Amino acid sequence: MSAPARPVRHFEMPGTFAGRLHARRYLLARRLVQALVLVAFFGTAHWGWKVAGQPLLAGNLSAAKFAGAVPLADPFAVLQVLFTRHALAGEALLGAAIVLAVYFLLGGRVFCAWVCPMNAVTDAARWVRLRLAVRDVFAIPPGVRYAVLGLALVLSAVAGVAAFEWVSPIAMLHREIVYGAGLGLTSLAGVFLFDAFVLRHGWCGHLCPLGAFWAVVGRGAQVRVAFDDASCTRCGDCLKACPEPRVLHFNEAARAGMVASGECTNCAACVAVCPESSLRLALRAAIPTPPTPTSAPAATGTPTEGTTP
Amino acid sequence: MGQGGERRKFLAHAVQGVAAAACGGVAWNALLVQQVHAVPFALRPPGALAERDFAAACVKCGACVVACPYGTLRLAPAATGIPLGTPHFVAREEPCRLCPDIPCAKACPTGALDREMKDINASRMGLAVIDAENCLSWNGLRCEVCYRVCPLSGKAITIDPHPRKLSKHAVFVPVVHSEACTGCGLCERACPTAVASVRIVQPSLVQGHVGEHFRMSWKPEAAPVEASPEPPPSAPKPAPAPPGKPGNAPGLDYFNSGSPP
Amino acid sequence: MNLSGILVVVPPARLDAAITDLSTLPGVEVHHVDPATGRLIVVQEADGVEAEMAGLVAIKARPHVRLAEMVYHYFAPEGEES
Amino acid sequence: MTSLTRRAFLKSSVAASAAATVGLPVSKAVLAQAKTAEAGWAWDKAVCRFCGTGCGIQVATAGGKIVATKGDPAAPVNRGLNCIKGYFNGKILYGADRLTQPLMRMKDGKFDKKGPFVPVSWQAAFDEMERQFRKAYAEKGPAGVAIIGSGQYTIQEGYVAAKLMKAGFRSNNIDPNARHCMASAVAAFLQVFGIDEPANVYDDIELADSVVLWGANMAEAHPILWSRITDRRLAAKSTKVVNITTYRNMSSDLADLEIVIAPSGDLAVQNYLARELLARNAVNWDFVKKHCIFATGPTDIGYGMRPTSKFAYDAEKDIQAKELENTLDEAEAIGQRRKAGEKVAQKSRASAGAHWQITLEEFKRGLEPYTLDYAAKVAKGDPDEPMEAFKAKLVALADLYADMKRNTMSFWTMGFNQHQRGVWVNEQNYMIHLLLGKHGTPGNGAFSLTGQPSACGTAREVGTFAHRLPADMVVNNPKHREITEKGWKLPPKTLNPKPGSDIMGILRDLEDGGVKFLWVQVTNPFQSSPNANHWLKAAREMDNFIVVADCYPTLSGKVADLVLPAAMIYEKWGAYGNAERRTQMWRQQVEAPGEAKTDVWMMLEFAKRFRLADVWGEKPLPGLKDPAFPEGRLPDVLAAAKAMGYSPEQNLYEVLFATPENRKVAWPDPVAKGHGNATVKALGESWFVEKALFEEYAQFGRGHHHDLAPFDLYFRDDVRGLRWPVVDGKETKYRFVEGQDPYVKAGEGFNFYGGAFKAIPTGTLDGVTDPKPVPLPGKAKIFFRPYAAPVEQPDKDYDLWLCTGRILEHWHTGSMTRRVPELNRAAPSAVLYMHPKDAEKRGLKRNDTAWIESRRGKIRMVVDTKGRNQMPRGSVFAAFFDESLLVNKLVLDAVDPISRETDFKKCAVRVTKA
Repeated sequence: MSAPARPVRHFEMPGTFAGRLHARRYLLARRLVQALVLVAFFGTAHWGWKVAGQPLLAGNLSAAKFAGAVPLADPFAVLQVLFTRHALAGEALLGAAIVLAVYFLLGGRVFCAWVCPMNAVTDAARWVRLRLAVRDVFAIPPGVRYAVLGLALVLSAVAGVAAFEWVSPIAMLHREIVYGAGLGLTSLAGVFLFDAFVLRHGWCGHLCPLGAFWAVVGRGAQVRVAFDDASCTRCGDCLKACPEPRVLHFNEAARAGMVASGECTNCAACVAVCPESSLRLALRAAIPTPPTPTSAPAATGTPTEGTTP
Repeated sequence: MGQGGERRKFLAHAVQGVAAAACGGVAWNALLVQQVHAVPFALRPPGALAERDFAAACVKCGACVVACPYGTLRLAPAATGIPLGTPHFVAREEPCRLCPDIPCAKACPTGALDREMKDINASRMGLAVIDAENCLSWNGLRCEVCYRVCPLSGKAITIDPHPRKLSKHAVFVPVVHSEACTGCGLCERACPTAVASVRIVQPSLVQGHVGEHFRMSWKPEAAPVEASPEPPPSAPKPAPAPPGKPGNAPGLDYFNSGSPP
Repeated sequence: MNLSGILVVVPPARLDAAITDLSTLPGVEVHHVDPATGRLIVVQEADGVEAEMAGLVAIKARPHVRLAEMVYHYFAPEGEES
Repeated sequence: MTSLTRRAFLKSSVAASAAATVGLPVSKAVLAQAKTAEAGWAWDKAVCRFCGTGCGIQVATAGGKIVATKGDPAAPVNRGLNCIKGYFNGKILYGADRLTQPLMRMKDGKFDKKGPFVPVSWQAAFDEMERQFRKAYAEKGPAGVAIIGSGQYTIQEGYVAAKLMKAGFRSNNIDPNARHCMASAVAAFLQVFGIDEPANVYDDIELADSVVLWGANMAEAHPILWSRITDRRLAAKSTKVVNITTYRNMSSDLADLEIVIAPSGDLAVQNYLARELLARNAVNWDFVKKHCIFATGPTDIGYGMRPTSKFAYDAEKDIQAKELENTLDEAEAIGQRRKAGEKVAQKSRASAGAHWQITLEEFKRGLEPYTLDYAAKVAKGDPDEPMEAFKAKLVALADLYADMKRNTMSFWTMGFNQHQRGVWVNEQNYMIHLLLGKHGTPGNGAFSLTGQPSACGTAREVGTFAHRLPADMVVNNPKHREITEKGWKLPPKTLNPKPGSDIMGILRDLEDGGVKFLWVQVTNPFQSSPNANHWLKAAREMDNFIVVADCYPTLSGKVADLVLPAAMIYEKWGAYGNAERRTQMWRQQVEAPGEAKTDVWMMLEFAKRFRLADVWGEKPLPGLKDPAFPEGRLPDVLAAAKAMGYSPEQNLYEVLFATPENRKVAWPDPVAKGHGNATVKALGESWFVEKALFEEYAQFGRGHHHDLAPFDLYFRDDVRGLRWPVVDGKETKYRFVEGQDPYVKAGEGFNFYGGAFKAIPTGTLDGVTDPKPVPLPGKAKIFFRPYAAPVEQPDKDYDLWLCTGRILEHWHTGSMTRRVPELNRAAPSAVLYMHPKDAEKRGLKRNDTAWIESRRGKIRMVVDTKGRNQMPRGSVFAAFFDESLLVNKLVLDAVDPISRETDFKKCAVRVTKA
């Protein structure tokens, strides 16, 4: 049952300022959250912000403590440390568990879109890439990040230190922002140039083991992009907007009624551009599973890949 | 191509992937090991684990930096040779003030800093070492600033007066005692010479070790060896010479070899 | 160990010659020089007081030496120094 | 040290000592190449800027700046060593905020007491100074103007200041900060020996068997002398060091016997010792009978506080009232043979210095109450120390003193001098040593150490005190005035016979409007004087004009109206006299920065602005009652001046300083060896000001037991200062003893030839019986002084003793040493040293901030319970170098009624958590 034949419309950026603002609501929301997290860290470290007498958010994205009571920790970092066969204090494990639980519910890679400071860098690189119509220098399969993830854990055991934490550009960046310490700018520049001129969506899409880790966690995400197959005209605008190469498949989405892949960062870029608003963020439970189609969907050809313009 | 070709292509891809991962891994590992071992001595916060364990446990979250009331701690910037982003302090600029409640260790989530440490004076961040050639007191001037600013003065640093020999003055010589020195760096910061004549260094770099087999009896801590009441367990008798090979007692070979000079 | 500090006065013009000459004497070292007045401070190590006196006489006998007097004397039995 | 390097070391030390002995400049041939770094450096002799030890140094200059200093290996005091302050002698000149421009409070172009400071020219500064001086002089006469000088004046600066004020303006209102430091020692010297300055020298340290410190933390206040005592203690096993102190300090580290006493407990201990010496007959009766008499004085002499409570804060009033009437406590009553609780009217406040001869029996009767039990009960300072242990220590102390075979030296400084009964405790130490006959001989003596570099050389010998004239002469003695007027070529009756206000008097006069013009030189009185709130307010709110001449911005400058930039020590010629009568001189090494000028130039320039007609006319002097003078007025001496050839139009510069004889001393002078002279250059003159004035001053002493060598002798290369009296170029080590002191003739043995108070009435312990003065030629006096309790003691409101003082790293108010970054880092701020239990009781622990409050003021300080000073329970200590923590707001302004010296060592405070 192919999509009903309806005139195919494309997304037009509204003229009015309010309209444009509305169109970019998710992008702005994400930037706001990213900024808020960093400002909270910075304010606690430099201006002594307190809540109920306790430091508001002491630490950084690797590990922190909220209001002097709630421990938070980057589960991937904790995992690596465990691989170094070093016994960790309870607080770090508890913090990792808390963060893991939160993202398990929200969606693993929500971290990538909504919290990770590198996201702004890679988005900027993507914007530059589009402007300059840069072609890929080489292509590597997106699955490499899972290899890097495995490698990080292996190396943690071998080298005896949290392998990725010691070279992670993300860690360098947020440490630089919060404490002004380290190669933050160089890592930022490195990823930006790599994404802009070497490989489209290079770092987040192909190499970052942290993203891979969150993708694995993200499989059970409770917040998903719901897909209303009926209203979709297959115009392909969403595919162009989506940063992740292999997340949006109309058939699978139609079948599951939502974007099921763990690699979806819930960045809602597709939702914003869908002319038919057939995509929206929703709780997994609230998404009705569409009736299973009577026959295998007619092979109407592979959905147009995110065409490289 | 058929099935074999497909599989062969797949195998080639797999091998290619593994090779790429391996060489990436090797490079990455070299970088890590180099970073970890290259560290010259870094002054860690009080209660820090041994350097290797510390490097493993620390996730560089900066909680200790925020918790330090004196702004002593900072995350290591690039190109200082100290592993990037790990908390440390520079004694000459801002030493550790040995807070009795040890806020930094309490703030550490991963246990890289020992949260259970009760007595700040038990921390061994480093060891003060005095350069006798440039120390004003060693040269006879009446300085002794390090002795006075030391929070464990009289225990970590004591003053031993010596006759000066060159004139009828005494020289008031500061001496560091490693069993008490916490390595807080207050002396290094206060030392009035242009370049500090007392430095906090890695103990293992400078400390010798008198062998276990000898005790300095005039020193108080030499364990007083009274005659233990019951005789020490008799040493195991030397194994009797293996029977059946007469004449192979120790020393025989030497005695019977060659003609006497 | 017997150390004696000896003041030696030589004509300023002959200073360098005197220094090299005195340095050849056994157990004698030239320590301080005052070029303006030609005065030297020489340290002599000798086994006993008699040897020291003999050394002093030897120094007096060296060429260009106008005056040589023992000014400072340090002796401490070998083992017993504090 | 492996034996080889030790041998090499020994050889080099033998060489260095030999070289030093023959005065050979220690420059090894091998060192020659090492000199390349110092190419172009010119080394020259100088003296350290700081304490009374008087270490000799060498200063290297290059390119018009001091590039290095070193301890002078040839200087006998320190043999090349310095303390941490001396190490920075070269750096104190170059603080960032060095004053280089006169600054005056101005508003719309003219002086305004409430206006902000504005840079002005020297011309404008002097004009305003002259105008304000004339206003005050016209309104109040000589009593309305004042100078607060310093024990850090050079001899020449002190001499010019004293002569300008006393001969020029006929005012005795000039007093040095040495009043806070040495006045009690001076009064005791004059009363006991009739002449000022110690009889012993530093060499006695190396000869002493017993070294007893009475209230002198020499480890911090006389560091290099402490090195010598320590070396003596290490070298000679029999040497014993005793530290008698009110708190455990760094000097206790070496002490064999540390006796922690209660404030004013020293009086009881001294009397116990005297009683013990008599009991054991450990007295050199031959010496005592031939050379000493016994004496005593009144006890109802008050505490030198303001008699009126008009200016007192309410909280102060209860203590203030004791000035007029004191209720004897139990210990005082026993010590003074009276009844406890007896209310004693302080009737002898005006005649506190009176004293009379008593018999040996009366002396013994006075000592009777001072048994071991009494002394222990009164003097025990540490509440945690068992009484028996303390008693054992007193007995051990008595054993040391009583052992006639032991060479015994007693040293003291501010613990004794800054004391409500400072003169008494000084005299009690002479009592002990005179009884033993152990004074002024090698290894034996009671040695009053000096705090400041030239409290002796300038303040005491030149006489920059309110009651003094040069060479131990006093203003209220007609014969002394006559000698001085002849020496200064002044018409008779020029000099004002009425002693002026001491430093506390001047500050009090500021408060009640008595003094309207004050010139502060080389000191920072508004930070270093007690009860500071009063004087800070007076300086800002009363109608007066305060001038401060200093090299750095200080608190005194902040409350002043005009700040004059002064040249520092090596930017001018000068001379200092240290604690062992060693006068040391130095040439000017570098130029002062910007417009900074020498204090001598400022005074000479100021003197040019006043004609004889302005100052030698009749002047009102309220309260003057002197047979030779009209009631309340100084007579007009212009007529007599004219008769001597002066014209009323001549200015004071010509009359007092640039006299025909002084102009004969030409500049440049070969002794300068090419060094400049900022004073001469600024004056645009060609007479060598510092040399001429020194020689003029030295006339007073030569032939009068105070002989100073000729100016040039001090600059001879091999001379490192000379200990006066210097007769025929030979210095004197021991005074008053035959064979050493040129003034003691053969056969006399000892001759305490000092002339002051050499004829006194006779009487008993309780008072004078025969007022006729009995002459005592050549005799010293053994005083009996009873125990007197401190006027302010801890009570329920203010429950802790506060003692203030100095630390090794900083000098006085830190105006120089706090400009040296390294010293600031070593001791950034003053802390309150406190016993851990006292801190706990108040909810405090180390590094907490506490409020410290007394009846007079309140400040916040950080508490230290494990610092350099460990306090007994019940007492705290704070140093006064930190301008931001004005400790002197808390301190009681009680002074010794005889010497008018302030007691900084004992008042009551309360400490609470901040």
